[in-house]
Amino acid sequence: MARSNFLALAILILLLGLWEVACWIFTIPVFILPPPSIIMSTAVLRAPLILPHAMTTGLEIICGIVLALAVAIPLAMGMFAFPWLEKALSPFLVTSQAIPVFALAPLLVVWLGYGVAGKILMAAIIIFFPITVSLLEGFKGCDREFRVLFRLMGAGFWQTMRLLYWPWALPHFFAGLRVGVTVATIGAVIGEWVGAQSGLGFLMIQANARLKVDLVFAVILWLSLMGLLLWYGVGWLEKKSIFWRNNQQILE
Amino acid sequence: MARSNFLALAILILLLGLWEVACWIFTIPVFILPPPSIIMSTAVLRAPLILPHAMTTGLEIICGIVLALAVAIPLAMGMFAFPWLEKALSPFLVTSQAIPVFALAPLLVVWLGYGVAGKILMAAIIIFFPITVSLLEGFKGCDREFRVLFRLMGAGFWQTMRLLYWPWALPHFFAGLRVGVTVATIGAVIGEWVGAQSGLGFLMIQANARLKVDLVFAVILWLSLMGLLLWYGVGWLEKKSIFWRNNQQILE
Amino acid sequence: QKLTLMLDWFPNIDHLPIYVAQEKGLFAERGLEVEIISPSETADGLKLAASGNVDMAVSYEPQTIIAASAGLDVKVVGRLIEHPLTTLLFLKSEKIKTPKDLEGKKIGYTVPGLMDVMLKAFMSINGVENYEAINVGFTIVPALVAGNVDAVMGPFKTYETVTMAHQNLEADYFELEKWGIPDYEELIFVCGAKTLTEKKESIRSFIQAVETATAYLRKHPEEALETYLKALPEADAKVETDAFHLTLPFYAAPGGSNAAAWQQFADFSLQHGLIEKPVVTEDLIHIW
Amino acid sequence: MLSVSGLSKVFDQQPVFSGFDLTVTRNRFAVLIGPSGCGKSTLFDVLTGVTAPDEGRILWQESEVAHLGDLAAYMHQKDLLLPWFSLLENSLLPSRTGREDLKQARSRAMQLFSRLGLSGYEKYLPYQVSGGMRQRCALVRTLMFNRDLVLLDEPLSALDAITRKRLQSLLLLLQSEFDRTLLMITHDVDEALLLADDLYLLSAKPMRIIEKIVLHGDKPGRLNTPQLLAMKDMIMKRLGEDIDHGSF
Amino acid sequence: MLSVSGLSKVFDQQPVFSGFDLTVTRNRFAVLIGPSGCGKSTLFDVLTGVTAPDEGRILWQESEVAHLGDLAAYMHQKDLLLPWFSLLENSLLPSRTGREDLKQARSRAMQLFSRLGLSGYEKYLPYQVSGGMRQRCALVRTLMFNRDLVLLDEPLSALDAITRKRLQSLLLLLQSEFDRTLLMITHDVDEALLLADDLYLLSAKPMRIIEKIVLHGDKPGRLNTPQLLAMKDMIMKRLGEDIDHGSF
Ligand SMILES: Nc1ncnc2c1ncn2[C@@H]1O[C@H](COP(=O)(O)OP(=O)(O)OP(=O)(O)O)[C@@H](O)[C@H]1O
Ligand SMILES: Nc1ncnc2c1ncn2[C@@H]1O[C@H](COP(=O)(O)OP(=O)(O)OP(=O)(O)O)[C@@H](O)[C@H]1O
Ligand SMILES: O=C([O-])O
Ligand SMILES: [Mg+2]
Ligand SMILES: [Mg+2]
Repeated sequence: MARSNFLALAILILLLGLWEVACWIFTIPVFILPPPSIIMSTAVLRAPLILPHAMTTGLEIICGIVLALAVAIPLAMGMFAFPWLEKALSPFLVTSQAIPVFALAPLLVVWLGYGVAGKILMAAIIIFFPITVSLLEGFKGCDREFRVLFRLMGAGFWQTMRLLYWPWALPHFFAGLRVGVTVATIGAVIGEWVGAQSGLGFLMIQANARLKVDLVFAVILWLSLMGLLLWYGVGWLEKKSIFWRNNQQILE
Repeated sequence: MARSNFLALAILILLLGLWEVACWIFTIPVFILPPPSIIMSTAVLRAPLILPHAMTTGLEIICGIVLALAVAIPLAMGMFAFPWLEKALSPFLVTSQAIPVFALAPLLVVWLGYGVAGKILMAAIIIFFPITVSLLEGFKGCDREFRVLFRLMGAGFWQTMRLLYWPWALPHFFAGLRVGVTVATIGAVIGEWVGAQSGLGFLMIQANARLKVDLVFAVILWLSLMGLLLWYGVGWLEKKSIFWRNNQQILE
Repeated sequence: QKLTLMLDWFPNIDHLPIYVAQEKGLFAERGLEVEIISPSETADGLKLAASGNVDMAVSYEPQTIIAASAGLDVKVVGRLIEHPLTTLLFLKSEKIKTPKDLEGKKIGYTVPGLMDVMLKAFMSINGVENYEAINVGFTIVPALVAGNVDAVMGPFKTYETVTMAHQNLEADYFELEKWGIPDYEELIFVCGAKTLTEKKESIRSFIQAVETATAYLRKHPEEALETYLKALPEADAKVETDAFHLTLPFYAAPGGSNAAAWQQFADFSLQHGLIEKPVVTEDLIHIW
Repeated sequence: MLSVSGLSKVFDQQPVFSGFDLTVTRNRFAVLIGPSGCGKSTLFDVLTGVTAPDEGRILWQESEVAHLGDLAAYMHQKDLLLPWFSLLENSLLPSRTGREDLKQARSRAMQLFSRLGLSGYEKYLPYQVSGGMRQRCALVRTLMFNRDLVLLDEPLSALDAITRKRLQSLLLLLQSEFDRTLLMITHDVDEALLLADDLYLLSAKPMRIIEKIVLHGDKPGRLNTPQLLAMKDMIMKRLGEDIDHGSF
Repeated sequence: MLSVSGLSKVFDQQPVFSGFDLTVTRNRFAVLIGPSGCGKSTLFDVLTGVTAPDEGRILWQESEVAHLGDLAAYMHQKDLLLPWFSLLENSLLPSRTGREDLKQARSRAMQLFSRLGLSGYEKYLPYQVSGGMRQRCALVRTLMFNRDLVLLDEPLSALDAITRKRLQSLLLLLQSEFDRTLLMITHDVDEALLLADDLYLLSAKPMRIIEKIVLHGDKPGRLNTPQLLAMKDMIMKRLGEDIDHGSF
């Protein structure tokens, strides 16, 4: 643990060092790739400017996740309850992934206006697929013997869902959620490119048009940190939720 | 099986019908949402225009997949062999997912020129993450007893990799690949924003800016079909590769 | 000699002289082999030209001034469209006759960082105080039709008007230069300072070829258009034809940019916050 | 109490069993013994309604039922405790799903906990206690079902010799003290001989009853008597013969 | 031939065993019997080098070794056949990893296939044959290791009574005909009594040897003799006593 944290830090410093040195040696222009020192100082110094935009994007992502969950959970349950429904819907789900969402962005703007709704939908579209698929896999992975038991206990579908399938699928669910939240930032950012008044995507385009490339990269840094935060946040939530896996020591 | 195919078809027809009718009833302008009839006729009639672009994009996707595999496979093996490496690298892998790739476009042009290389890299960046993660999960899922066996057979790391871990992880690998190829189209399309001369992404942006929304949707239709083709192609490959799961009937 | 040219956006009718020069062999007869590339983003051309990764780029005067102010070492070497095409565009209606009528309305703009500043300048010059500015990206027409905004800053009077007409929508607009914004050159050619010294002759030949093509298209507009449509099969012939006739008067006449006019726009930019550091346009413009 | 007749089930064109008949009499311990993969668990699936039979009828106290859905209790070789519930919550599951009065059920469960030596462990999660304690908790849950018939699918085969022996006595307690009827699957001949009143020898797939043996004698102690040892050899031989027709 | 001394292993601050000593003598069948979770598999992990011991030494023919990495063969209750290889390929794995002459190994494997009644199934994939055939193939592979010592971790506990009985005879064949030394884990007392020369009773965690019993008599047949039956009762009692200190 300590060793790997140390290594991660070492790799990080090495990469940043190489990048910094490369910028100076090859005199890579700042407007193509600013050195990390400049990016970081911009990210810190311009925090008062960036923070409100980050809050907008953060809000969009959180709402996107909630919306995605609101769709993914009933969908996965439905497809689990009716295998023919799964077979019937899976081509549509796959197709929904192959559609480049940014192409729908202008449409969403027309339907939902320039508020946060369109961005939330964008993030949700990107997240819901991995969640649905992994939740369904989780449900399906439940051992047959447990199903027999619940059958004989006379448990109904909803009861079995709540007491058995859902906790059973939790580890899968979190795996899907973890993948989902990482790319959710991209969904929100694409949404913001299409039309927005605030948000990190908006700030990024604005900075780019003004050729303030250091600010563009500072925003990317913030976005990456938000992605990491979400990743580890979900990991933390997973650990708390699946409490029965925490300490596997056995009382003998 | 027949029932679910029938249902999928029914749902498809119903959705398309609703869409078509809605377009006429609400007189939705074609440049906002063209009815499916127009999209399909455009997709067919303009095939001579679309096809060369589709071939470019298809080539980029295929090469992107190959590149992603070339990175993901050694990476997953390395992280499997050295768990501290996994812990050390995972923050970087996660970050790589949260970065909006478009910001890197000028950088890619500087490094790789404006040929297909940049687009391939874009597609690869998007695909390699799910493949790496699921391959690693596959390796780690190998039962302890098999490891003891290989240990006692005096098998080295590479031999164990080849004879045990790799075939063991194949189902996971294909699951990751299937997720990867679906989003690869998005990767290539985003890549085509990087100074492209051709490709479906290029065609789509042009058509969009020219308010030829029917062509935009026709291109999306082509992209979706390519995504579906890849999805089912990988499924087919999976079935062929994991031949020992094909027919589970047992000789008694 | 090979030259790479990055456009400001996807190929469109504004670039017709370049395509005519390419297809009619005007580059080739000067010993040039020109590769034309689309960018992912309008600022890409300036960055890549300044760093020498493309030889030349098509850009806008306002964005070039921003780049110069940001310290990018670029030179303006020629002109493509010599007056603004950018407008504040809206659906034709009795209600909007003068900019004053935009009081209290929702106004969209296309490029944050550029068009939002232009909008602000336009409104303050014309004494409009209350309005809401919204970034609509390039979803201009749908935003207008759906009523999300009442007008949009950024569309071209030669292009969006035509696409709208083809959708049976009648557009009206305010031309910026007629409402207090200094005249500027919509599309120009830039290259990196280093590229200019290294490839001076080729770049001069390129500019000459484009000027020759412009002269040709004035004489033979129909043939020029046909040449362009052949080079870009994905273009919609009917729309492009109408757009071409509207754009025809704006293709740049031979001769370089006017440093004094540029300086006027640069000063305007500084005054309205488009740039933060002053720009001396004499150093920016290369006179052949 | 329970009888099935003419039961058939086909998987992939191969019949697992066809025309299968079986009768279980009230308050007796019926044991099914047969080779691996012969179709024992499939029979239970059909009985419990997890899968539908292709043919045949299930009779419960003279009247036909679709399956034993809420008529029988179930115990398996895996303890099937839900890891996210405490031992007590696990034991109360049948009462929850059966919408019984939980307060009353809880006090009954507590009594069983103390009866089976689990007092003080009610709040523990399954991973915190030993395998033997888990199986005892599963037994409590089986009793909490409050059903006359108990289906047991190799309930003890994962346990070590000692724990197994103790739980065998508890199974007998189910029958004698709690007045249950039991239908158990096993492939351990010793266990079958020790516990059964009615012992059914099953053939390899397609499964049918080769022989029904009725056993007598004092249960915990009878195993090492010469009669039982002789019977064991006979059963091994009979089962072996049948398997020899297959490919072993 | 093999002896370990002072072996310790700690998991999560709890010792699985500490100061554990054991000696296995050439060409004898040593059996370890103990309750579930006492640390038997962990001992094998340490012996095979899957995990490093915290303390202690492993001696192989008088000289210290880090582990038995390439000195012993291994057989498990799961057949551990790789599903992507045919039976023959599976049996040839030790020869492949040991870089032996494959041609020669193949002819040896074919002989063993026919010796164990697997002729004609060489090209079948594991899923295409029965569980008994798979375990026999695993046995062929164990013999193909060409190693004097064979470690067996509950090799038969998943099989039904008949198959189990047949494979028990094959294990004895390993010892008598193929001249192997065997160290087997089981928790089935009958099996231990049937097969062992040296029988070690183990305590619950932390694991130690409660008693070593040396057994005599004709192996396949001795089980039902009064001495053995008495011994079985004694063993059950001894193991039971020990477990009673824990929470059963
Ligand atoms: N869902 C299924 N699809 C196809 N075949 C199946 C299915 N379930 C079981 N079978 C087959 O039916 C047969 C009987 O299986 P079953 O699990 O009932 O055996 P069993 O007697 O319980 O074996 P064991 O003693 O190993 O538990 C097996 O040959 C198995 O291959
Ligand atoms: N990797 C591990 N981390 C922590 N504890 C472990 C680990 N592996 C095993 N243990 C603990 O060590 C003890 C011994 O486990 P082991 O698998 O050796 O038992 P066993 O005697 O083989 O049991 P069984 O008869 O059930 O196979 C158990 O209590 C187990 O909880
Ligand atoms: O560039 C525009 O056409 O708005
Ligand atoms: Mg079974
Ligand atoms: Mg073990």
